[in-house]
Amino acid sequence: MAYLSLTNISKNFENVVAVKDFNLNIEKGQLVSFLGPSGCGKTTTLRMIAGFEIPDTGTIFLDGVDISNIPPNKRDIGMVFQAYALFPNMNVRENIMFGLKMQRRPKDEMIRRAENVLSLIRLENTAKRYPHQLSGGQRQRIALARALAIEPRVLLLDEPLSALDAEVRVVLRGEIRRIQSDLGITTVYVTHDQEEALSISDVVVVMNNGLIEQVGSPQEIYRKPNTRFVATFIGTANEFHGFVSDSSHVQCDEINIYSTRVGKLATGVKVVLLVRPENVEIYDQPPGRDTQNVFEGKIDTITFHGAITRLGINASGKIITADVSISSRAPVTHNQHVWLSFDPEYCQVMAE
Amino acid sequence: MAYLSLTNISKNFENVVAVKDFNLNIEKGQLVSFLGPSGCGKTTTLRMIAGFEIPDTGTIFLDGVDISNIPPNKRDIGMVFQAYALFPNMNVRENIMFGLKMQRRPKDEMIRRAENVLSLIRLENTAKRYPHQLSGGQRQRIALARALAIEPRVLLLDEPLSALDAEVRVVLRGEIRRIQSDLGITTVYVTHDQEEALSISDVVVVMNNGLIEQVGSPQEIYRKPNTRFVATFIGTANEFHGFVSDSSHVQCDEINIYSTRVGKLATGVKVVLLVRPENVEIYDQPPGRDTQNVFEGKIDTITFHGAITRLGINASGKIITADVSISSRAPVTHNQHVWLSFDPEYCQVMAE
Amino acid sequence: MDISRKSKPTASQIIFITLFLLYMIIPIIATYVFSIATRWDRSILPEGYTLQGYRDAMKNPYFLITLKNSLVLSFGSVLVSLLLIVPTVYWVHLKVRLAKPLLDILMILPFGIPGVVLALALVQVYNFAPLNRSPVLLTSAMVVFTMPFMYRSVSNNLEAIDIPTLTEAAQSLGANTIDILVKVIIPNILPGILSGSLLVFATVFAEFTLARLIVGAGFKTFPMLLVEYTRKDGTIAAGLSVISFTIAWIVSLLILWVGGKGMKTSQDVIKAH
Amino acid sequence: MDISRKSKPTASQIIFITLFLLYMIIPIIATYVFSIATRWDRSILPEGYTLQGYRDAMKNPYFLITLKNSLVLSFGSVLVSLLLIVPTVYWVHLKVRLAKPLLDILMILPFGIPGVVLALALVQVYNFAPLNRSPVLLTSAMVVFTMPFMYRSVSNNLEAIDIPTLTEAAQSLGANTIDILVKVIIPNILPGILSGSLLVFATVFAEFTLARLIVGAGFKTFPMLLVEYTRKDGTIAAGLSVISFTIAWIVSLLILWVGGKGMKTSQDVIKAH
Repeated sequence: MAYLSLTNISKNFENVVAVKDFNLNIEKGQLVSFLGPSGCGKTTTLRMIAGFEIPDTGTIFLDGVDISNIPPNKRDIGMVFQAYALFPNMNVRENIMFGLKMQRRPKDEMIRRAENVLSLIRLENTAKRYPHQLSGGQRQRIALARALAIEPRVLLLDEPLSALDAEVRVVLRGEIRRIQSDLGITTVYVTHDQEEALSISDVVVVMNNGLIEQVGSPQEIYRKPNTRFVATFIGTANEFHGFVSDSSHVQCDEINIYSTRVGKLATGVKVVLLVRPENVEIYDQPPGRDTQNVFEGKIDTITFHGAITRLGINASGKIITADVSISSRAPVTHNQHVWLSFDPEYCQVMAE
Repeated sequence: MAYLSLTNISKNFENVVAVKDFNLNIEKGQLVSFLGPSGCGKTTTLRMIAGFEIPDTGTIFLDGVDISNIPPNKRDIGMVFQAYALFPNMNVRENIMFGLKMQRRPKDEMIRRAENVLSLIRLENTAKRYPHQLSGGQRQRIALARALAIEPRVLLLDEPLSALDAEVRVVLRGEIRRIQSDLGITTVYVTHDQEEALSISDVVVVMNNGLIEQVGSPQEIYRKPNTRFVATFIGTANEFHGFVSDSSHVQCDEINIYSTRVGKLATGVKVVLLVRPENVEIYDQPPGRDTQNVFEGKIDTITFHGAITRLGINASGKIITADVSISSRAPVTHNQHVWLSFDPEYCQVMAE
Repeated sequence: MDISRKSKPTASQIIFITLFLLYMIIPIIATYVFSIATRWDRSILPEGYTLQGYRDAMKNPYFLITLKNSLVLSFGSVLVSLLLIVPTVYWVHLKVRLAKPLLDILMILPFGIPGVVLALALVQVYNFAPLNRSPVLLTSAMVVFTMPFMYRSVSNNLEAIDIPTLTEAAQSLGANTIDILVKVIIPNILPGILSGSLLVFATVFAEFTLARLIVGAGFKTFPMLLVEYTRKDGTIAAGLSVISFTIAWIVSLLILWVGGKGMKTSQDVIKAH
Repeated sequence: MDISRKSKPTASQIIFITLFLLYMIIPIIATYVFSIATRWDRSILPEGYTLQGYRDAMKNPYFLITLKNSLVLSFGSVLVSLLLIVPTVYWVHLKVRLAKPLLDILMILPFGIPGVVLALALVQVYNFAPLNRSPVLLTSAMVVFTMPFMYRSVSNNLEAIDIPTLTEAAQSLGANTIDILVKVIIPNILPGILSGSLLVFATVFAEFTLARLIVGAGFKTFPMLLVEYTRKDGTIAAGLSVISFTIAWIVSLLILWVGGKGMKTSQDVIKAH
């Protein structure tokens, strides 16, 4: 059995469905992200694991024991909140020692442990400071240290980086991942930021409207989205609407696109075909005959993003987005006539 | 002469240098970004163009006329603020018509113009709403429309997207660029977000400590940074510290790196050599003999970012960051033995 | 042991709150009832109802005089307070932000000045004509006494509105100083000005100690008349109370209404931060 | 025409502010001086200084009695106010957020109740033993009268601290309800509790109207003694004023100090939003 297991969890708030029939197994030491737009139920699920909400139906097992009816202060679960939730009346060391004090640990052990977690987050010199004297990033690290100090069985993080600046966010997510890996602590991470979820997780759980849309590794989620919601919520995608014309082709308006991902969809089914910008190849000459899915177009917009340049290509009225990397030698110019192709393997097809 | 020209501008606040000897020419219709960390002087410079601050020295010419001593309400310059600065007591239409009312334009012209700018920002249906009824993104669009309604000679934007969510930010910066291009309005855009500056600008002015570090197109700034500050503030870079060993080589610790960018730096000069992660090539077999700057290493960390995967490679103790794109077929695994190379053309060298 | 956000209030808490509300409201309701009761000392409910108390109250020649005096005093205090406080606060907010903490401290002091002490000090210091024991002196005292209310209202409103940025936005759109003041600043701090004015009005209208100690019988106010009647006729006093309370009540409702409007328009700027 | 942030204040504005400060402060200083002046009606400065006024004041047997009465009344009101308001506000904040606007409205009402009316209503309604004209009744009146101060202080403090999240954070760290209250909630709303208590204390200590109308001579308070002396001996009255004012002043300073501390610790949570 998995270390943390949620079975058939449902939760309504005054007749509004927050979470519906949620099933998930989390292995020991994994970092699992709940990813979705606000209101998708990810935070409610996390709060049920923490014990702040009671599921209407279903059971939560931790290490083989049903914890559904254990109050939050007996669950041995560490939690990090978006708003830091440091105790303003205590200094950093007192904040970190709070959980240990509740467990009535011996004084010297508390002090040693506080020093350990402070060095883990590299903030040894802040022990005597008060929360209001720290930056947002520092506060969130202290909150992490405080949660880790009690050596919880599971660490829960509820949008821990949302209140921080972009730069701090990137640095801190790297640190969270490093510490989590080093300690091997089972972690559930809630976020609405797909980049964050992809870069930090072992497993991503994409949620929408209280339901799980897909569970998988970041690579699976990104490369093989099961649903249109997953495909468009994560990353960017060109969308083509049409219908299945045979077991490996989709007819979209005038054009017929070859895809190896039609799967078991029946001929005639209305579908949407998705191609990510980085899977659109650009040529300044017509490509060879063995290249599939070749279309002509004219460069409409050029946006420089550093390592990549994003092109908007007008192909018979439809704007197709393509990303070209800095190493592609051919310079592009506005209104340039170009050819583009989609690799059939990267043309995701899903029923509308 | 350029359309907007700043010559020898300096400004101190109580003995603190805010801007020092700032010289810049902006052509008509260009979008120029001032990019730098907070406190670099970018906003002060913008405020001097607007007339909210008076330069201690130097002159500002607009369309050939010295505007340094013209009060802000006579400069004919549109301004968009980070905090929106919509008038809370007026509805959207009244906000937009405020500037036209100040110019005592005929009523029907005001109404027509308000409708025009509202359709420009695609918010025709909000005319009667009050600012507090709109989302942040909508408010900032209204602020843009209000600034554009008076057909200013120059449009100034002071971190217009900082208060908005990541998603809205990306959409709105595209719209700002589209509207700016369509109207051909000379624009100065202040931001601390390098991605924003790169993606939106004709010209980027990188500032630090009140001084201009570099002026150039986004591509120039990104690919050929003049200073170490520019190279590290914009994008990510691997840094190697060493000294020039001959006209095309830099000796860094044990390794000797071939670079075509040593330029006129004398042999023996202490330098830093910078290579961006996307310019580090990865091989699972030793590459051919004609490949330059080849090193061996072991994959230490793998972070998935969607279109690219970021690798941390341990090359004899030093962690080198490399980005591999999704289309590179070879899957990578933890602790894998790999070879990496830097293209000599992308090895930036600058004196320390 | 659960203090989660969703749990229902317990019965004891409901009882507690109910008693608490009754404790506050019963005397007020009783005053209303008493003012129209014929006799109410022998039974739980009054024996009959009449408006005689009100008729008698209004017959007193002092009724209109004291009402007028109190209104003049209240409006006068509001006016002086506005002229003193609004420009000062606006100026501090726009130009000398550093002076704001100092002003915050100064403006809490009137809370610490006992009305009795203030009245005595003023009577002693300004005991020369034409100030001595004059309505002017009383007005000054009232202004000082109610200053914190006006200051807080205006200052909080200015705080909520980002005045410097709005000023610059208006300037960039071609507005001159007068346009900015009339079309941007004043409309946006109007809720603060109004709610401050109403608080000052209500407080001054109800104030008894200062009026009695500073001017005494020379300039009788409505609360003074009311106190006089408490010794003479309970029903008439109750009637006067009802009138006084109704005026105060209307003013309070206006404060809430204006405050609510102010809140709404300020949200725009508050959310932006 | 320039209203930019950096321009210097003009001379007229400086004069304006200075006059304004003098107007507020002179009477207070004068009271201090008057309390130790031998004679001060024939010259600009007093002719000599003496502490005789204080000695005389303290000789009055009522001095200690009224001081004690006022202190008992003030502490009593603070205690009742705390017991009534703090649990209610905490409960509303944590569990029934929807009731908060209602409570906000209820809590502005005492501003709209004239002291005179309240006193009259209470005397009329609770005119049976043991309540009638008792210190208990006076305390109730004081509590109602000063309720907005306590409510605002505690409520603002609770508003600034994210109580539900702090509660959850403490729970996740293994704390039970008592630990949470004692170690997390109370320490963090202490500034609000203290500043509310001090405001109530200062107001009750200085209140004259309610005390005089509700209990009268039966339970003489310090302000009543003060008013009595204004008719008899100006210097002694000034001495009592100084004592009263000094107590109020100390309380005010405490309010500011406590308020400042509260601000600082609340910043943490405020900045997080």
